[in-house]
Amino acid sequence: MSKRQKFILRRAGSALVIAFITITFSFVLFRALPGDAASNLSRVPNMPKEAQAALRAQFGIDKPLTTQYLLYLKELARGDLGVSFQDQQPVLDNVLRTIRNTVVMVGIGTVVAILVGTLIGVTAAYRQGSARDRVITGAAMVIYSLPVQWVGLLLLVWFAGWLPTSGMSDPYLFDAGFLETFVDRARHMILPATCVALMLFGSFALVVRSSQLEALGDDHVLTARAKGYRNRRVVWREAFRSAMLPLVTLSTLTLGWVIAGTILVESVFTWPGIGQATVQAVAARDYPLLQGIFLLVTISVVGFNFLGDVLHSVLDPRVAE
Amino acid sequence: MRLARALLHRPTIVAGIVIVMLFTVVALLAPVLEPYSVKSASGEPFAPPSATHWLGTDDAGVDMLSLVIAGAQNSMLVGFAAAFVAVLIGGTLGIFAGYKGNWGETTVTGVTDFFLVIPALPLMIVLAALFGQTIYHIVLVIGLLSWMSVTYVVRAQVHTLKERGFVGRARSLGAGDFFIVRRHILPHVAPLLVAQTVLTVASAVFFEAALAFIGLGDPARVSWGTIIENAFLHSAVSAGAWWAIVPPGICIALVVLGSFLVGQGVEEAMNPRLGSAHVSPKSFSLRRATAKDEA
Amino acid sequence: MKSSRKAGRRMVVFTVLAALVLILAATAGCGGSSTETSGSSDSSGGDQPVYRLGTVGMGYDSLNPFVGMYAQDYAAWMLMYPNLVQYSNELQPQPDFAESWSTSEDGLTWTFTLTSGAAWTDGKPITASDAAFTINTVVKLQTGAAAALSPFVPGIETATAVDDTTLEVKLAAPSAALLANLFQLPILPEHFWAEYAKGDGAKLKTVTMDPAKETVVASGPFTIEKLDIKGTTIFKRVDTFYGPKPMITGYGFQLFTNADAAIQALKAGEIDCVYQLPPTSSDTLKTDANLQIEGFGGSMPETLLVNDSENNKKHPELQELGVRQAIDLAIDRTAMIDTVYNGFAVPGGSLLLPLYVPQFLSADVPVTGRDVAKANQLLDDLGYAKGSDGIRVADGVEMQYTLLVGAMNRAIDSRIADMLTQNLAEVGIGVEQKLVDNQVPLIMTQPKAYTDFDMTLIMWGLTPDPDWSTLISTSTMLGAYNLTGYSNPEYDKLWGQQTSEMDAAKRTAIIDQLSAKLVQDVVFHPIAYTQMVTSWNKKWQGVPEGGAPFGYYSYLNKMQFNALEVTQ
Amino acid sequence: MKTVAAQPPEAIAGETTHSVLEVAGLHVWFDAPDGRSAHAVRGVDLTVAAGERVGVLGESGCGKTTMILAAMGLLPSFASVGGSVFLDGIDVLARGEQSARAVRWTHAAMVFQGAMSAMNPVYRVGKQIADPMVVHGQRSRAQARQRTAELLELVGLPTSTARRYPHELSGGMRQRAVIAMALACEPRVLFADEPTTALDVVVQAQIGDLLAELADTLGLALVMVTHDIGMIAETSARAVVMYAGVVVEDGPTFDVLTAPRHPYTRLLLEATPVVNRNRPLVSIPGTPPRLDEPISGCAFAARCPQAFDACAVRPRLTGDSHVAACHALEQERPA
Repeated sequence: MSKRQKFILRRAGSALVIAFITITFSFVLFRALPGDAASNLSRVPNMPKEAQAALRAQFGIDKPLTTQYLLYLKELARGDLGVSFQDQQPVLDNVLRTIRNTVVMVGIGTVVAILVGTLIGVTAAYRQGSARDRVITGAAMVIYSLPVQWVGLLLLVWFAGWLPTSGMSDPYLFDAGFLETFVDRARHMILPATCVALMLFGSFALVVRSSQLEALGDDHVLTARAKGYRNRRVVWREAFRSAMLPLVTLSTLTLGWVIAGTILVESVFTWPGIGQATVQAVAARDYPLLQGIFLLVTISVVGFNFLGDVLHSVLDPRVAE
Repeated sequence: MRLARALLHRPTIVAGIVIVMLFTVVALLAPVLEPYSVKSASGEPFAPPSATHWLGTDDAGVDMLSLVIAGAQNSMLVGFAAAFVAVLIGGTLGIFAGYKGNWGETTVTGVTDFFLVIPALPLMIVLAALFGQTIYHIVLVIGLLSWMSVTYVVRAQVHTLKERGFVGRARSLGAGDFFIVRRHILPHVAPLLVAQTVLTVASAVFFEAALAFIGLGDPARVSWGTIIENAFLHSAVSAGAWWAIVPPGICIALVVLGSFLVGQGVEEAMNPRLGSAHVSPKSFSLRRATAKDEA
Repeated sequence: MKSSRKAGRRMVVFTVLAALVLILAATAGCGGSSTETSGSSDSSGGDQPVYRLGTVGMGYDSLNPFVGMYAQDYAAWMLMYPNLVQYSNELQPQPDFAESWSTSEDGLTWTFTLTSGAAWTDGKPITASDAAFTINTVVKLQTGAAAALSPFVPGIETATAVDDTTLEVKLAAPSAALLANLFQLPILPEHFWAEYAKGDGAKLKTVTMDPAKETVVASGPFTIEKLDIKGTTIFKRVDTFYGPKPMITGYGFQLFTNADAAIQALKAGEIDCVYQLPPTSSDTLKTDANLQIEGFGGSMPETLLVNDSENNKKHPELQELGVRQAIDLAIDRTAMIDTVYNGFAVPGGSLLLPLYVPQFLSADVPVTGRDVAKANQLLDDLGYAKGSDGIRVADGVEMQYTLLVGAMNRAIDSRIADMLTQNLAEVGIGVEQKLVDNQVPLIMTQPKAYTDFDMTLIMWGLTPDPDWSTLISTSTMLGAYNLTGYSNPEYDKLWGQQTSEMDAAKRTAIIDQLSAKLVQDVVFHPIAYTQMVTSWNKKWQGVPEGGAPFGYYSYLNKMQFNALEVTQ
Repeated sequence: MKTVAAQPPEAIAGETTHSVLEVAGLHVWFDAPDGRSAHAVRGVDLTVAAGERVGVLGESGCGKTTMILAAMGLLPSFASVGGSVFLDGIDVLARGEQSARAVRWTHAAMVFQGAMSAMNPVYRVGKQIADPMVVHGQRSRAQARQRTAELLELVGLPTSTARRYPHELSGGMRQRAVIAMALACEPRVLFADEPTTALDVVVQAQIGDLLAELADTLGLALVMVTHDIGMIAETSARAVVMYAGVVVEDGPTFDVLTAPRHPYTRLLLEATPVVNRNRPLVSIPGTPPRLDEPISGCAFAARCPQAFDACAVRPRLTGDSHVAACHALEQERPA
């Protein structure tokens, strides 16, 4: 087994441990929430006592905590996250349906943010201290500082009428061809994805700038210059190639924050994703759904961190040491 | 202390501190500064800015300037209190981990890593919904989930302090752990803790606004977050009442920007390697040596 | 040098585009083609386009009748399933699936004659056995899987299909409100639901009502074409519907999470109508020449509830009538309606709607005028003197109360709460607001009945018959919808009388008494009958009152969309 | 891809000995953002013939590294350069970065201080050696790969090294790889900047030997900058001593080390521990002058035990094959 494989295995092991802790943490957290689950579950105020008892039995709330915990683990292992209080459909279905919508929008926003942030960060670092650098860095800092919900609202005002301001697609677009559907989807995507991109771009630009600055000071960059490489090659292939490592880490580490920010973006643009589902689950005290979202989001962050580790080990041969 | 003095020489840090201090002063003097009550209407709903209402009024005719000032009070309170909680936890754990090393460090790093993984805002939402929405709970919830970076930064600093030999020397003179931490570690970590506090203030203000936006703010208090949320709920933007939404957003942005400037400055100060790039668009320049140069 | 730079940029642009195309293609593929039919395919001369509705804040929770609890769900079922009867906008029962009905002498047996020749969307006939199946299933499972529908079958023992068009319903006791209860019960197709209803009926709740996953069997005038509860759910017209057909070929129902997005969509012409708008947005909407804005209804009383139950150990003084009267006198209803509702509300006098006059009530209850001096006098007379902080002390207890504000309607409620706090401060009563989610006022009364709150604000959605509106103050509803803890044997007795009184005039007299009791004992502190602020594109004519399938008016009958047409 | 060579200066063209490096009147200033300027190299003349091995000696900060960086145009943007550098006949400084790039790696290569960081940690060794050949259009990728293997063998590394990452190599191996990298484009001049720091003594000697050997077999001019007198003794035929940005002594290594003519060189040698000589170390009193302030006269005068009035004027290099810049020497000379 190579060092890298060992490294990846070790990381996978620790990711699994963290995932397990998260699962347990979420059990404790949601069993500690106030309000007897049965009174929520019934959602009918004049529910007879025996019916409540039946519900408790059905959801296992009448059993001792350890039994509940084991049951919870068993069901989790089967991919059963319980049933949403609101629509009585499996939580997993609910979460997967909404997370798919989120991933598309956030994915595009993040990719744009990373690309633009990288381009701008590298440019700023290359021209460190110049007027262009100051403008770029200043703008990145200001954008980074703006509350995302506020930015979203301003976008909504400015672009209302030009671009759709809510939803994922025009639901009334019947019998549309692929191109028409595609254009419609893209138009709906622009504002929320831009909002996500704006939210992330600042921190990406600043991190790239600072890690690129550090990389530009590395000795091997001087070597590259001595080799007679053009500056473009030195900047991108030599300096940025090592400066992108923190970027990879940041991209995966801030994922938790991305989802957090998504909650706000989705609220502004009525995007039917995981963020909106979270807000509605909070409002309706839909604990099973909330737990499902929390679990899946956390586990996906763990997964992305692991992915980050793997990527890191691929990009930086030293990591495995 | 030398570090503190070095930090104060950087214009970005000074600018950041000035911004944050300005809002802190506004927050402290809020009751004096508010021109009108924030509990009752003092004008027409959504009245535009005028001589009587400098920033106009909100949907209920409450003076916006008063709201923003009152908002400063609670937003900054949440910011500082949560930052205090976070720095207290993070600082303690960081010093402990850096000073103790070994199992202490492993444990702290493990716990910190775990908390870093958990997405903060979703957990904050769950906890805020669980605890109930008073300002104290919001402070706790934000503080309890914002200490991780402090731990890492402080731990690293304590490590370098240890390497510089203070600790060994002090110990060889028979000093106890508590004494060493208090006399040798804390003073050197203090400027860092201050910088981290300022940074955490910003993220706490940010998080408060996010929670408020989702409807998890303290309903009995005005904060910048609840002002924005309120503007949303009452469709201030469609009503064309930009004054009901722009000021709190700018306040949040300024505080975040201010503390970010501080953070950025501290990073630059602690990382002097930045600024010696081996490649730049401009090449060296040519100059003719003068007789004086040859002298 | 230049060309390589350009190439680099082109690479970046290309990568972004490629990513966009890939991801979009993936989503377009999975969503775009699943809707096979469209409203326009069966277009005939008079067909009108799909009516696109938007709402703010509260949408569907589920369109499965055994799961959904939100008012919007009921409105959708009214347009999807047969009901025995429906109500006119004047609150008169009218035939729907039942063409006529009669009652036996003892009032215990009701016989309905049903429409013949009606068919479900899958072609199967709609018969009395479908109705009997639905009623019997709900009766059988009313404490279990069918609990959500149980309020619509109170007192029913059994239903029998005598033949295809004759349904017999047997009651335990005579009920004047039977039609008012039954009118909300959707009649479900037996051939679809029977297998789910087996045993304890737990499977009933697993039906998704998503045409992409399973057949949706309905009667019309509309049925679900595309289900997206968090986004836009689209209904298409059912051309085999047994009743009068609407002109629109369908309608869509879109949930917006904030009003601004909804308003922008309306202005941009992405939707035709938005309801549940914040009243403050009306001023700007009025300036848009294409839009009409109106407040509809006045059927949802915003009410302050005071926990005057004896279980409220902390504040026994709330049981004093004088205290409740003082609170009522202190409320500045006019100011609230002016600022909070921007005029889209009328002051409220009782929980019983002015609309019940003259059908069920002989006169409306007058609104309590504001009289701070009198309120202070009442409290002074009780000997509750103000303490040093300006808050009165009642028998050693500070009159400092916790006011629960529901999160769901907090845009309005928190404003009302602010003003209440001001109003009550003037009579020496302190109020501290506590934000809770909507269910909490209900939940809190359950395990620790009437112990944990002093006041709450609630917006009621009331039924077309006062039976329910008066029921909620009876002792049988203690621990349930009786949120104030009001308990009065005399009232309970009167309620029993009205519910079994089949003579309309006599019943009116009893309801008058019930109404008087509620006012006299200050059980509720109604603040305002709120209107639904609705705005729509002027090209549409015949917009129903309320503009939308929601709330009080909209689920009265199946005809609400029938007059809708585009005129420009 | 060789650019058209600039017209070589007549002085050189006329001469019989072919010099590959011609530094004349080189000045380097580092301009700080606050307007101050450090004068790091203050008028250096240095001519190196093809195949010649020159060791440049001096304390850190004396400008020796700056001088060789300037020779390849590798100075940062805040540097200003005066004078001229001709490399293989090409005017390096004439058109800034552009002309400098024309000589880099193809005419002159450099072995940097700190083998640890001189290579990019994320690329395989082979790629780092081969890339310049491809970039400069000298070889196809396949040819470059072939040549890489040869180069690795040349510096005494197994050809499999090409597939390793820098961090997988020991310090000595890494420095060999760096040398192989420097030889990739067959330069005429090889600059080596403290090539053996951070290596252990045995490896230091090996690397020094390797460099000397390669210079001889390949006919390379080797300019090695170091503060290690032993290294100079072993590798260089000629020694140049720098102090405060000027050359103070220049001559055959044996002569310079055994019979130093400049007081600074003498003190430097006394301050250096030499293995086979057993005598007390003497440190040079005082500190080198600040470079951001003008220096008039002899820069070493302030520390020089032999300083006298004439030292207020800047001394010139005097002598025949072994030159030094000291007024004391001029006095010694018979008039």
